[in-house]
Amino acid sequence: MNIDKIKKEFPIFDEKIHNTDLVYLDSANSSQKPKVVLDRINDFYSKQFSNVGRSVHYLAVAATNLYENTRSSVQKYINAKDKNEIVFTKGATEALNLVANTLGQSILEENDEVLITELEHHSNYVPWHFLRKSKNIKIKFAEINEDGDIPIENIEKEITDKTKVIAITHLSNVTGAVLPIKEITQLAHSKGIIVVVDGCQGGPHLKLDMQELDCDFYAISCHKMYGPTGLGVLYGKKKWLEQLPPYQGGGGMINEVKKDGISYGDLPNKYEAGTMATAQVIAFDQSIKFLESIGIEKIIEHEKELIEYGQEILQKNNSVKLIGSPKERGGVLSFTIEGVHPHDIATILDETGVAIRAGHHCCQILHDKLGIPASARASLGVYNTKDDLDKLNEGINNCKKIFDLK
Amino acid sequence: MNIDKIKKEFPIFDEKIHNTDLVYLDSANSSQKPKVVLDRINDFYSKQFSNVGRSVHYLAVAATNLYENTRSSVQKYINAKDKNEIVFTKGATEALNLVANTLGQSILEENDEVLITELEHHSNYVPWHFLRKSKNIKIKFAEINEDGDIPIENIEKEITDKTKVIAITHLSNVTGAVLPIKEITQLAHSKGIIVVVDGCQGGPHLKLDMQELDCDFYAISCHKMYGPTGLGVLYGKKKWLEQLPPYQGGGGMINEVKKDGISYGDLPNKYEAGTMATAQVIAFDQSIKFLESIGIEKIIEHEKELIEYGQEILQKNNSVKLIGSPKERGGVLSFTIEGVHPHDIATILDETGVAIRAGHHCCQILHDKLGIPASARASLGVYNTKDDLDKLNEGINNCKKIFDLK
Amino acid sequence: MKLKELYQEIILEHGKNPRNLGKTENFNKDAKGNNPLCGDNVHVYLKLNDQRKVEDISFEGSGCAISMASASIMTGLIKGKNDNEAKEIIEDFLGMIKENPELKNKILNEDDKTKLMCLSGVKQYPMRVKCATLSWHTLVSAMENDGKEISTES
Amino acid sequence: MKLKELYQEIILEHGKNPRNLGKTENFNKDAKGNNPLCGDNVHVYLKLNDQRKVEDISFEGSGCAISMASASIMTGLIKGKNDNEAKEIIEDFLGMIKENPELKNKILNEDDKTKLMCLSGVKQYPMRVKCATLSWHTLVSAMENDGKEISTES
Ligand SMILES: Cc1ncc(COP(=O)(O)O)c(C=O)c1O
Ligand SMILES: Cc1ncc(COP(=O)(O)O)c(C=O)c1O
Repeated sequence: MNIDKIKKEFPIFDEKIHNTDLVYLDSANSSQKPKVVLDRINDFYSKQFSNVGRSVHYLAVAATNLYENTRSSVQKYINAKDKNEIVFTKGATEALNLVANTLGQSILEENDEVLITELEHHSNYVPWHFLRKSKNIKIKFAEINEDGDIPIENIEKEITDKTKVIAITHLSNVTGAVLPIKEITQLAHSKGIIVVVDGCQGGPHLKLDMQELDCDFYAISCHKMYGPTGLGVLYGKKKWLEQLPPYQGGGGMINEVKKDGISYGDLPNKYEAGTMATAQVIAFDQSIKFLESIGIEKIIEHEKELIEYGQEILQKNNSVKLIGSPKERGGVLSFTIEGVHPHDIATILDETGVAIRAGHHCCQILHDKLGIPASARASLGVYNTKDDLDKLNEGINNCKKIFDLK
Repeated sequence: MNIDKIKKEFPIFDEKIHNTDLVYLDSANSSQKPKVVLDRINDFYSKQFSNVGRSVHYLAVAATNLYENTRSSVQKYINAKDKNEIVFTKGATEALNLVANTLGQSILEENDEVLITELEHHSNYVPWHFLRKSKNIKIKFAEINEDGDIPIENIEKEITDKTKVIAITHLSNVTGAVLPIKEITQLAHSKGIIVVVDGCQGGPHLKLDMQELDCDFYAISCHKMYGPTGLGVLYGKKKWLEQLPPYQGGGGMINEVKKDGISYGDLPNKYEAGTMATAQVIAFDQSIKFLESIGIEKIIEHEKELIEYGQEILQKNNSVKLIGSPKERGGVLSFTIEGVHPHDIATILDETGVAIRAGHHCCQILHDKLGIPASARASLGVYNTKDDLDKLNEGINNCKKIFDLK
Repeated sequence: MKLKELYQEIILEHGKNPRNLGKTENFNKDAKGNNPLCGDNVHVYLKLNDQRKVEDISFEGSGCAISMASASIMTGLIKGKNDNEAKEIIEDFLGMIKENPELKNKILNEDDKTKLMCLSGVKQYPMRVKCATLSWHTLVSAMENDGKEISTES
Repeated sequence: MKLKELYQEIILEHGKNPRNLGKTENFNKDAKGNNPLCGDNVHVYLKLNDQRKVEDISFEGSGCAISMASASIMTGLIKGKNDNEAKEIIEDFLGMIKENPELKNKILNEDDKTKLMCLSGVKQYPMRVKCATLSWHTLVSAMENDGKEISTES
């Protein structure tokens, strides 16, 4: 895997930040975009633009076909059984809201339990909290172990006969822990429990195979997968998407509209109300092609090497404390430096062009549990190198110097 | 106003459709995009990309500032009192769902009435229908008169002491009727009724002044305003946005997250859960600058001239029947040809590069009322000319020839 | 010019004067079809006798020339066939519209096939394919009489 | 190098050993502040006597060097002032951080002003301004004692 060549496909790396090269270690937040994706957006708008699905003129037909092509590409990329199991949303957060809301409307009842984990991002907690407020469901939290992992026993332990949904991340955006979704799904399904997976970090870092995972829902964030902002994908098993009520109402999702009643359209229209993010959907096809051109196996291997290298140098660095040591870690290295607050770390690193994120990374429950208000996080993309991690380490040493630490 | 020059700013018009020039008369569906907008998208992704609001590194700071700049630009463009009254959504449809849903959660009660009109787009009916199903509210329809207008009397007539909300379009996407929002708001507010305006067609065609209109909510569709797809704006009076509950939950919209409870962030974060359509928001600033560079007064004048010309030639054309003759018509000419179905019209026009839309335009209630299953619609943008309307007329004549009409 | 292939004489003529329009008396099977994007709709009525032969068939609805012609021609050809023959013709027609260059069934005579082939012009108009097929899908549904409303989006 | 201006000796020293950390005994006013994006939080406690003089002031909380130093310096300067003086100092400080090149108040002596000006380095770090101002906004809220939780997002 030729990283130099790959890096050249990303125009941003031609830019200088504070007069130095950009060392982008914030891909878990959002990834950079390869030129093919930008070109596709530009080409579509400047040569082919039209709204999809609604007009019969030439441009509209072409746009509709391009739009549906991406649906097919996504279906193939994540190995979904049916094209209509792919719903485009404005982001993973909306996808998770859609699932919680429609399950809440139709399936969940007072005192039913939704089991999430201490690793969950706010986007996989707040939507369930809404149901706690409106429908009086209960939310339980499967605990992390000392490695920052969620062993399946910790999930099993919390299941009761009231548990209706397990909503769980595929890959923690803080500890990097990869959770055993397939096993969790087997366990859950044996008890009739629905499994909702937050695949935001799974999307860019793991091989996605819906039929293998067998989960009921899987939420993807396209902007973390080298795609445009303002787009997400919800995978949902056909039986659910057919059975659940619609989420948003408007143009395109209806069948027949009368003054006294409305019937809704079939999949996938039912969940795509209003004008969709047409250009973004069409461009996302190129993100998938980009990922396929490298091969997710290669990406996983590359990132694994980097993670191991990163763990090694950070563990050797005094005062640095890595967060978690999960059995399988993907894409993310979070840490603290004793005596330096994460925000100060981020500001100091930024001065040498090293972009990381500091804060609770939308995982306040986890940070509370760890007893820290915030952490610093370096996260990887396909364009990162060992050199980037060396620069991270240098930046950390600079922090220590400024704060007069050993 | 130099249309030739303006047209040159839109790359799409360099393209050939079926080997002829594109005559784009489908802007009510979605407008074409000027080069400045495309360049901004491209520049942002290739030189400045980062997620907003979450990291403290250089790119993130810059992106956050750009993002908030657009909010200020929108505020100024629509003359909202406060920057925090501007919420970005994925589209006007989402904006209307947000309003209906949050009013439904907190204010509307069983048997309360929501008054809409027979002109409404499905996006301003289905979200209220959801509340009819879930909360047993009533929906009433103010009737059109024979001109396709909704005179204020027809609204007044339907108001009862159960009426809590009037949800109404600013400009009909079928008859082109411009509704007297300011007067309707005065009437409504005198009775304590909330006014929600579907501003999808108002956005591109009318001067927007929220403080003048005084409505409580106004929904805008950015892709119809020469902006990117996947973006909408909800204007909401601060008192409402502060009081209403959040709509979607996730990262960025919270204040404090604990296992047993969650408090939500202040405006505007409260309504912007998850990663937003960053690039689209940032690029939309250029759409506004583009509109400002011409001036909405000039655009209104230009479109008025075109509408008058279009009405004139279509009225002269035998067998053509214009839909509605509202007192004030903006941007839209819908029509039927006796003996030719709208779909056939659209297909035949397309062959000569004339792009119009055929169907019910997401206004099935209106079409039912008019006793027609569908209509043909030519809609205008800032780049259209009288020549375009002549080509429309020629295309219509071609339809008549093929269908052997006089 | 493609338009000529789409709007052939016979299409225009059937579109203008559709045969079998109305509601068959004593129908025993029926189904509704609907194209939510454009508002076209069709209602197919069928009288299937004990030998499962289509004794009578008709349709109501409104739509473009293509959809009216397609329903008109369809009802004309299906009348008098038994349900297996009808199914074969339907399948053959849908296959032709989708991808096959020609009709393959041995039930229709050459004249009838020529009539049907007139609808093949829509192949060059992907957005219009639904217009040509809506009544056919609805007929399938009527024959199965599963009561489910057909939408061309499925 | 801008970083040197941000992380001046005195900031680092106050950040490491914040003064007035803890919960003042017998406080009669207090407020919480919170930066939802990064998780920083502060709780300011105030003992205002009958003459509306700040008899004691302290804070609890966690945050970066900038926010801890800011709270530490702030509490040191505000102690002993009456509420009008305190308000003037706060306004002056926030104005300086926002746009003014210097402090204008006539209440603080030059030494104290120099201490405060050490925080002006954040002006070059827009994302860090909130760190420097959170405790000050919280103090305002405590003095008004309106019980509203302050978030730097407002
Ligand atoms: C009047 C009107 N309302 C609502 C909409 C829906 O807007 P969008 O599809 O951008 O969400 C449209 C456009 O389709 C419209 O014309
Ligand atoms: C694990 C996880 N879940 C959910 C999200 C939310 O995704 P988005 O902001 O794209 O909606 C993120 C990213 O912020 C994430 O890392």
